[in-house]
Amino acid sequence: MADAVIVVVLLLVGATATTAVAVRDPARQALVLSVLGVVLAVLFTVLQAPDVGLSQLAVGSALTPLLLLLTVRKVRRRARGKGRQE
Amino acid sequence: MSRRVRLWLVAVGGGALAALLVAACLDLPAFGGARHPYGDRAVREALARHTANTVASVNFDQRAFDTLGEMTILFAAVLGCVVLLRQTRDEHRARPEPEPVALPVRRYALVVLPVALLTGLYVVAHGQLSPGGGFQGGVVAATSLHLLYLGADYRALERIRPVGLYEVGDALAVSAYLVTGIAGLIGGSAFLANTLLPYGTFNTLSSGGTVPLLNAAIGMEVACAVVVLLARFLDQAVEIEEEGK
Amino acid sequence: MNGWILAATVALGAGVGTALWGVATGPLRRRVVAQNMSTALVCPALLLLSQGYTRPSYVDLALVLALLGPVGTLVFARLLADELADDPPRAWGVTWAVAGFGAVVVGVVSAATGPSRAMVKLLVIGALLIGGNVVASRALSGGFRGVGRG
Amino acid sequence: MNRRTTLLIAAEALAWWCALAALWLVLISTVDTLELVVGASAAGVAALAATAARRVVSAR
Repeated sequence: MADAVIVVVLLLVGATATTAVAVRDPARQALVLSVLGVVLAVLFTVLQAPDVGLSQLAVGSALTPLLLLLTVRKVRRRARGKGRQE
Repeated sequence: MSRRVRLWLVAVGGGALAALLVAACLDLPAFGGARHPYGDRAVREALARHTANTVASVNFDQRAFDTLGEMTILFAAVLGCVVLLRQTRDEHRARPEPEPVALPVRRYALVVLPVALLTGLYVVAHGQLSPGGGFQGGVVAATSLHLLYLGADYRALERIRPVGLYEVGDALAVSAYLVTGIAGLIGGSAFLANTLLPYGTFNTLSSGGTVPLLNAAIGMEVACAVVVLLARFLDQAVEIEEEGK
Repeated sequence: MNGWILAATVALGAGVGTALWGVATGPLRRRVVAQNMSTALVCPALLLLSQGYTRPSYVDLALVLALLGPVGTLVFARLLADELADDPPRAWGVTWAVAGFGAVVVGVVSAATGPSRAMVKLLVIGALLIGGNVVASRALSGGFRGVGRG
Repeated sequence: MNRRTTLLIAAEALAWWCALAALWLVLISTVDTLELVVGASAAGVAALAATAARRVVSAR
């Protein structure tokens, strides 16, 4: 019974990670990825590893989405620029 | 290679990997057991050096050399990004246009920026006492500065963030880690050995010998590295344009 | 397993499960709101876990999440502003409901802590979390006009 | 920049420093001298950042 929280969070991590793979559009994928980061941080916390959880929170909640979305924006701008030239 | 052969190759490789993983999993110690041979020794060593957070003791004392490797990886990765994402000869910089931002969002960014920066410094400074440490705090502090991009625009961020200074800070922090290691060598024991400083009172800021110093070096390194990395990404996404547009 | 951990389990299972469903399906406006809600639900759950394990230092995780979670939503609001401007989210009901949940959890955990500096820390986390999520919600529904490219 | 604006900026930074130093006292668990010194410097850095950020944003 004491492990119920671990089971619930593990299931959540499994479901979120599968969703992150299944979603195809990079911007929407970044949204799922940021949820995955937060859920992983909870998993590390319930497994009594708060240091790792804190790393995951720091990186996953704001930094990873920012890097991903900036890359998406650059790629889209380039594609738009190319489209205008042709 | 035809599509069929490729699929077979993937199936065989994946199946073998799955079998190996399952075999390894079956041989693992039981989940949540009471016997932790490594944990017991790590905790004993951490307490002997008056470090309240055993993870910090493992990272910056018992395995400080591994952390040097990790730090080098981050340094090299950021260096690679800086080289790859530089402005090439056929690109030019366009001035970013100011973005209209709703007033509550701007006020929130201006208030949370210093609070998040302070929290990052708190996490770095208390790495040997509570969960956290140089890496976590450094990332929080670096992220906090970018609230200025989110709450205002890129030009505002550029004016309080001279990238050159952060590049110098990154290199200085890496050298500070190495110098602390060499100080241990000169002090009569081994590279990065925690024998130089007094271990202090348990559960205070000055406990743990060199652990807080190494933590601070890592915190500065990570904060500067993330700022430089994001600066390159922002430059590419916002300012740099190809010629002929 | 005590009441605190049970409450955290329920919040995570039901709340974050729903948020995951919201973030995985539907139009973009629903997905960004669900992402914001996941932060707003996990942060109180972390406070409950810290209380359940009687480890006051775990509160730092909730502090970092209360600061950086809304920042993550602001990133999406800022960089997806073009797409969101066509179809802005209107989810004030959900926002205030989840903010109320956060306020209740912070209140109960503070009451269990008793008057001390630790309680003030919990209240600061609560204020940062609720303020951050409301502002992030505001930013999603037209906080950035999405015409510039700065 | 005349004396009046300098004075205003100094007052703003001081106000931020007081608020952030109080926040540091809330965050920490045990209070001792070194903790106070580190907290005062950290609050100083954050107060400088806050003042600079507000000036940059309002100067546009």
